[in-house]
Amino acid sequence: MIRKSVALVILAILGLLVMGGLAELPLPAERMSESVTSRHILSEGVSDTGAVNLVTAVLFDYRGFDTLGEATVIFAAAAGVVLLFFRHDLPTSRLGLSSLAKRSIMVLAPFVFVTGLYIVMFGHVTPGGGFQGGVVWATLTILLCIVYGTAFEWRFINTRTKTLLESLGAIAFILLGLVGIYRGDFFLSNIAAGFRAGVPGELTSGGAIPLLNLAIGLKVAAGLALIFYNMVKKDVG
Amino acid sequence: MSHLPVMIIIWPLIFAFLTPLVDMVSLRYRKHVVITFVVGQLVLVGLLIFGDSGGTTYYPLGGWAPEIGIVMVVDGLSRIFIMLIAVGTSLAMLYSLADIPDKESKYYVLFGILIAGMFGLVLTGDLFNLYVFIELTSLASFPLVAIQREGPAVRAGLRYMIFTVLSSLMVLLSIILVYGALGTLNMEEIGRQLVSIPHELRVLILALWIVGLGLKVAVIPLHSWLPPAHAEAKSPVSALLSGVLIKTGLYMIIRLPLLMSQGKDEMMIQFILINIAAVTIIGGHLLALGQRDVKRVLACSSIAHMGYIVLGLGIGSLLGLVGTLFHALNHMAMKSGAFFSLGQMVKDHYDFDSVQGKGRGAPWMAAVFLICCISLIGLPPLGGFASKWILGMAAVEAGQPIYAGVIALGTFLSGLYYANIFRILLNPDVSVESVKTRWLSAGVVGVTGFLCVVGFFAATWITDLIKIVAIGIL
Amino acid sequence: MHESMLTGILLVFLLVTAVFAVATRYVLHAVLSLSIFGILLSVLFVMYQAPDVAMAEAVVGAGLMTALFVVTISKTTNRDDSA
Amino acid sequence: MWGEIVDFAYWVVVGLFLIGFFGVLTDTNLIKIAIGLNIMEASLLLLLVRLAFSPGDSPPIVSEGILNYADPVPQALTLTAIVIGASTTALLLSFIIKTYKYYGSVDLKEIRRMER
Repeated sequence: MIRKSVALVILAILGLLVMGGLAELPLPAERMSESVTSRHILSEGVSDTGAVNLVTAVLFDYRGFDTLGEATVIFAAAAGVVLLFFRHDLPTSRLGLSSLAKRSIMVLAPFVFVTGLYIVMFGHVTPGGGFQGGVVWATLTILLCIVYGTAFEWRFINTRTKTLLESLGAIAFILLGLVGIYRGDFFLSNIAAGFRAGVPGELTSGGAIPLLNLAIGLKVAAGLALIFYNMVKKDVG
Repeated sequence: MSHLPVMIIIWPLIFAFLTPLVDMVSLRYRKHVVITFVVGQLVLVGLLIFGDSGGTTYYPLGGWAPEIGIVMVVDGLSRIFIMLIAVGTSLAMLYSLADIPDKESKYYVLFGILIAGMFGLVLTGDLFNLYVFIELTSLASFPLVAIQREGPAVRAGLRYMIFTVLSSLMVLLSIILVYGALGTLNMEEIGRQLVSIPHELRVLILALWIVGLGLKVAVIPLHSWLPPAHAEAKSPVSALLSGVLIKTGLYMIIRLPLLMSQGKDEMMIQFILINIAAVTIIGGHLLALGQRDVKRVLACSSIAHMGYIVLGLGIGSLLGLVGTLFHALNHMAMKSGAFFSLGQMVKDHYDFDSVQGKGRGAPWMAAVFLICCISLIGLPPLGGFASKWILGMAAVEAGQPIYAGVIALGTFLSGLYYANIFRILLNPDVSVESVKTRWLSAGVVGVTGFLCVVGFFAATWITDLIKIVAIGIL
Repeated sequence: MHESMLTGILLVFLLVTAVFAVATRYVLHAVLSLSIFGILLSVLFVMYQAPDVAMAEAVVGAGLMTALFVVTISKTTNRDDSA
Repeated sequence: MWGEIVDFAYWVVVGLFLIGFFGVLTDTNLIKIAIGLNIMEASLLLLLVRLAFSPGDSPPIVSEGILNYADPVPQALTLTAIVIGASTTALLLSFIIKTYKYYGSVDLKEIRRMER
């Protein structure tokens, strides 16, 4: 009870402060007309990067370094989960669900996979991108894990493969960034480093952005699948 | 244009990403890979710090202008912290080779990510990028705490994690508010425009920063996560967390509020900082006095030392800032050294009953431990004395001699518990067998002992260097 | 008021699910409530013209996070089963 | 003093932040604490997305004939924040599973009793 009242007092003070602060925020429209960043990206974004989806342009070009950091965060989380569940490396179940479920998931799986691929590859044209598509792929392996039992996953897409994919995705991202330095520009330079901008709105537009998306997609999918698999697997340690 | 600033961050990332691949081939290459990495890192950092004239350089990522993309900034302050991080992490990494089994490949992955995160944190000139790196460092450090995978270690890691996530959320909120108010994320631009933010919003932003970062550097009301986390980890990780990681929070405290605030706000912040620091010094030492476990004592003393470091900031003068930075460097050397040498003397249990007489089993390690502890207490002729002396002088010079008294009291208190530890470690009534030390870890321990001594005899030279930097900050 | 009626209603429901998730004594109910919370949030992101974010929140908040939470609950209740 | 808060969404952001925080501060069940942290995180996402939007905007995907777009920068930041939040939660939950393994409970009160 004391704990609750103390918490309420803290929250009341914090709430008053935050509300007072939020009341003084400028309206979005005012800020955007003043913000150099947003104005530049809205007016020049397409010609700068060749990507129609400006959010993707920001994520993979203007602020590509953030995305590298974010990919590394997933990498760290996956590594951390693996480290915590070290030595517990046995499949949980071999049975899975009924054969009807197994058959229907086999029909469904290619579609889910292609959907993921679409979300990844068209990230610079339509909503979506490497991260969202990667999560869809990860969900696919989770579904397989549930329907077929973890033994199936253990045998076919084992931890080794996932670790390999994850590392390769991350390294591909860094290599794509280093191309910029190699071409005499800066780390993670896109169009300036000689990638072709293409016709905005087409799949081949956006210079390195689709490639970066693919790298991130692989990394995210493998990383999240690793996390899930390690969390469900049996504890023998 | 030199690509060094970004290469320093990329290098440990490449190490982290390649380690799993190398381990798939064979675990035998661990030592070669790690040593290559450490040497490469030291070369890169050396080139960055001593390679140019020492002014401020910018590295625009992707070639975008600073206000549009992300920019890396190398200035005096980041150079000092890069040096601190590079030395501290290299030592801990080499020490790990002997202490951590080869099959723990994820340990090295996380270690590499942690290094990259800390470098990124002190180099970036973009506020949101800073947040990403804060999360990167914290996320990589949680599992490292729990590497022993035993109940108390996991629980310490969990507690550390909950507190740190809360602090990151507060920092993130304040970053969002800054963007909401100014529409920019470039830190220099923010420093220039912060005055134009309406008063209440600015107070909120600064309050969230200080509370969030206070949680990170563990000043006293917000410290309770630190002792278990730093004590339950293995020696190299304890050294890394106590010696290096909490200093990154200090970096942010120096970098942001002092730059961002002017006039009345600044006075207020300094008043708050200096008093929190005084409470932290006394409280940290009292906490340490109450512990019955050597590693916990060292962890609690880290709280007190963060107090000394923040005290210098709170004084707000040039000399205070010099003392702060100097003490941060010294504390890295002496606290890492204490954890390293303790780890060589005692292998697993660190409570007072188990460590009886263990110092006599490894006399050389005990000697270095003694040096580090004397430095931590702050007695001449060692580094800790030099920096505490400067902090005391700064307090007197600023007309607040009471805080010099606090420092003296802290020194007295820490003398008490370190004397007690030594009485126990060198207890002649218990028979112990001698402990063998591998040459690599012995070398690492030796280097830290050497750094503690250098801290005193090269004090004037070092402080002169720091002074040049500090003038640039104020 | 800048909000349309629908946005307002969604926001209110968001609050309700959050309160329920924190207040309920049953962890599984809390997790399901959090999953609904995620879906509502992603619909709100669509209303606020952020389709990319909405997609990410839908797959993460409603999908992945729910899965992880459910795994955690199942791993932390029937001990004999998992060992 | 809060008369100027024109937007209901801001109130909801503050509300969610406080609800989550309350859960974190008072609950003893570790999973509930994780849920509280998740709600706090989500409130910040909502704030970021709300900051990017003013009425009449279109999604920031450029096509002809549209003049007003929502601000793409905060939306990109939100995406990054979602990823980071998801990773953090995953790691937190693994820690909780591990804690359960050693203490046989996810309730802080019981864990504390065990430690003694």
